[in-house]
Amino acid sequence: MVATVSAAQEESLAKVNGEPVVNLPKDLFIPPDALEIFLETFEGPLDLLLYLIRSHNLDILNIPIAEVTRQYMKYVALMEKIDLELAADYLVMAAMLAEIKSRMLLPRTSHHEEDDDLDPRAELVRRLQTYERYKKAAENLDELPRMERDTFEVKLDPPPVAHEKQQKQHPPIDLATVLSAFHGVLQRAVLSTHHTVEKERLSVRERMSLIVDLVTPEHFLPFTQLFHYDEGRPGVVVTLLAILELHKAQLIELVQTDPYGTIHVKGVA
Amino acid sequence: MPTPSTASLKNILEAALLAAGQPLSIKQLRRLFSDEWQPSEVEIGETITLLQQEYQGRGIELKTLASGFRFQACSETAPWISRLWDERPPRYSRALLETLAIVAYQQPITRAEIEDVRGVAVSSSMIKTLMEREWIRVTGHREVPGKPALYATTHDFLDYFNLQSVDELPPLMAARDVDAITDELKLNSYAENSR
Amino acid sequence: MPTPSTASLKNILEAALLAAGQPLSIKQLRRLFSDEWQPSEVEIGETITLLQQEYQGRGIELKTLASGFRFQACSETAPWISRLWDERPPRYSRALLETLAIVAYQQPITRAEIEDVRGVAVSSSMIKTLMEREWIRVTGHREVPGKPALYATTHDFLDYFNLQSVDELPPLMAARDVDAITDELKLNSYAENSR
Repeated sequence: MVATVSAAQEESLAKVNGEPVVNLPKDLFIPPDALEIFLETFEGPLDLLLYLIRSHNLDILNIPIAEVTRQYMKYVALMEKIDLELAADYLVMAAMLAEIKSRMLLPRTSHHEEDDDLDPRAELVRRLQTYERYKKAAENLDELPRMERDTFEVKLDPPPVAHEKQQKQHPPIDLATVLSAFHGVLQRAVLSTHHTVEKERLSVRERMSLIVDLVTPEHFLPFTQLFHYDEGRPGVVVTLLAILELHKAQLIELVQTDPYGTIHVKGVA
Repeated sequence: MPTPSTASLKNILEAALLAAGQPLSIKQLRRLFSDEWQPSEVEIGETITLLQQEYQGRGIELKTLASGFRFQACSETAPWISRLWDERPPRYSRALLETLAIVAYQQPITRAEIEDVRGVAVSSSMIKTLMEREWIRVTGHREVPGKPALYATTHDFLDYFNLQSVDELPPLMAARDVDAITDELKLNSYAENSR
Repeated sequence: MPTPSTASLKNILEAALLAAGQPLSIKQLRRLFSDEWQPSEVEIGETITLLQQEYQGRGIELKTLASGFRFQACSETAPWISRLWDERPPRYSRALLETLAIVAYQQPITRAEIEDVRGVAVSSSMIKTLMEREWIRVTGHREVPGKPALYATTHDFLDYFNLQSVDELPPLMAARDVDAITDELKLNSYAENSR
């Protein structure tokens, strides 16, 4: 009937109501620093409970609620330290465990009353089993041969015959569409951060890409050649800022071989 | 349009499937032909079967997928082919795979129902990622207050995971019947209780 | 890396040449192999000749070009293959447009940084589509671990949108008042559409 008799049950010390009393391992507790590493890998309270049950070889159909709850709360306490946001889902489960525990402590009124006869753990067992099925299904899904990892699409050039339509057609779009798409991003971004780009930086970025195009890792370019004096003071400043930004980003190198000599600019390989 | 003799049906289908860069259905392939020479769907299907046989044991294979037929590199060659690109293949988080698996097996399903199975909130950005990837789509709305969207998987999802239909997904782990569980629990009684 | 027996040299080369999407030289092909199994350039060359023979009279051929070897559809099949691209071009997703806009305003920018702004993953295929469209290109690499590619917009991008330089993009702060800009752009968009 109970298909998987756990090792712990085989070593039972005594029998109560015909069922072995499980001698719970005393080493359930894991040092907190070791915990932190894999706490982040739990996908939620069900995942954590499953771990507690499976790693200690407990029978999912006869969960020692008191002990599991105690263990679970230790993890939750630790989780609260690490990730407060996650704790909400975990606390709901903690409440559920506490409720089951309390209901199990109550004496049973009747042995044969249909409704009341339900083990308070039944709902938890059902959820754990359902979750476990999909957890396994996700693992199976991950193992299926998939594009970009196990197999790759072939890309063939169209035949070389001159044919107008041979050129792959691209959907037309207009700038307004791009802009409205970006507006959506902005609205989302504004909610979370303040680092919207100001107009002035645009020209610096523009200049940065121009300079990156001009310089190559192969040959040096005199620093002064990057400046266009007809652009006046703002142009020179923008160019200088662009050069400094590129240098900071380590996209270009600035070299000066002699003191007061010409500064040369070079791309980074 | 030239006459069929200049190129055999097999060669045209071979070149088309290799050049398309996406799965092509028999209907799509048929549209490549004009009225002058319009092979039947049966002819096209038979020729594809022939091509599939001819490519057996080679470096590429012609797979039958949800949205049609696609040539792809054989998985045996993947360790070498993947070196063509600097980028490593994308990896998907457990959260994403679990959500995707629940949608795949339980479709159509609402976000709240997915959350119920997983026991944690499903983030909007995850749903968005799956929608953008065109692996899931909204197929309708559950007739309950708030009319939540119902999600289902797409052909793109099946194509990506090399499946013809959701029936080909690995079977779910057998869950013990809920009634059976309840019975067992009854028999186990409150052993816990009496400790 | 698996041993050679799991996939033959011929199959690996065949799959690599078909998956690469660009001509590959013998040197490039040789780099796909590790030290454990490193076929010589002669071996690779001989195997390519063998492949070229095997593909004679089929729908595709393995051409020898200046920069290497490339599979392409035979010219006989061209009248049919070209119809693949006749069909209505697909529409770009909102995700793709958002990515394009972020590159335009924040260039040069890495994929991770785009993901940061968008709050969701940016798929490889999206970047690929934008690169293929020649609207974005790699201008360098960020000097951080992994050396991620830096993307920027191209001249083609500016040409397509009738812009002289990125400076002409509508200013971002004003982008909040998107309706006004949209109206302004609509006036120009008819010229665009009739191109």
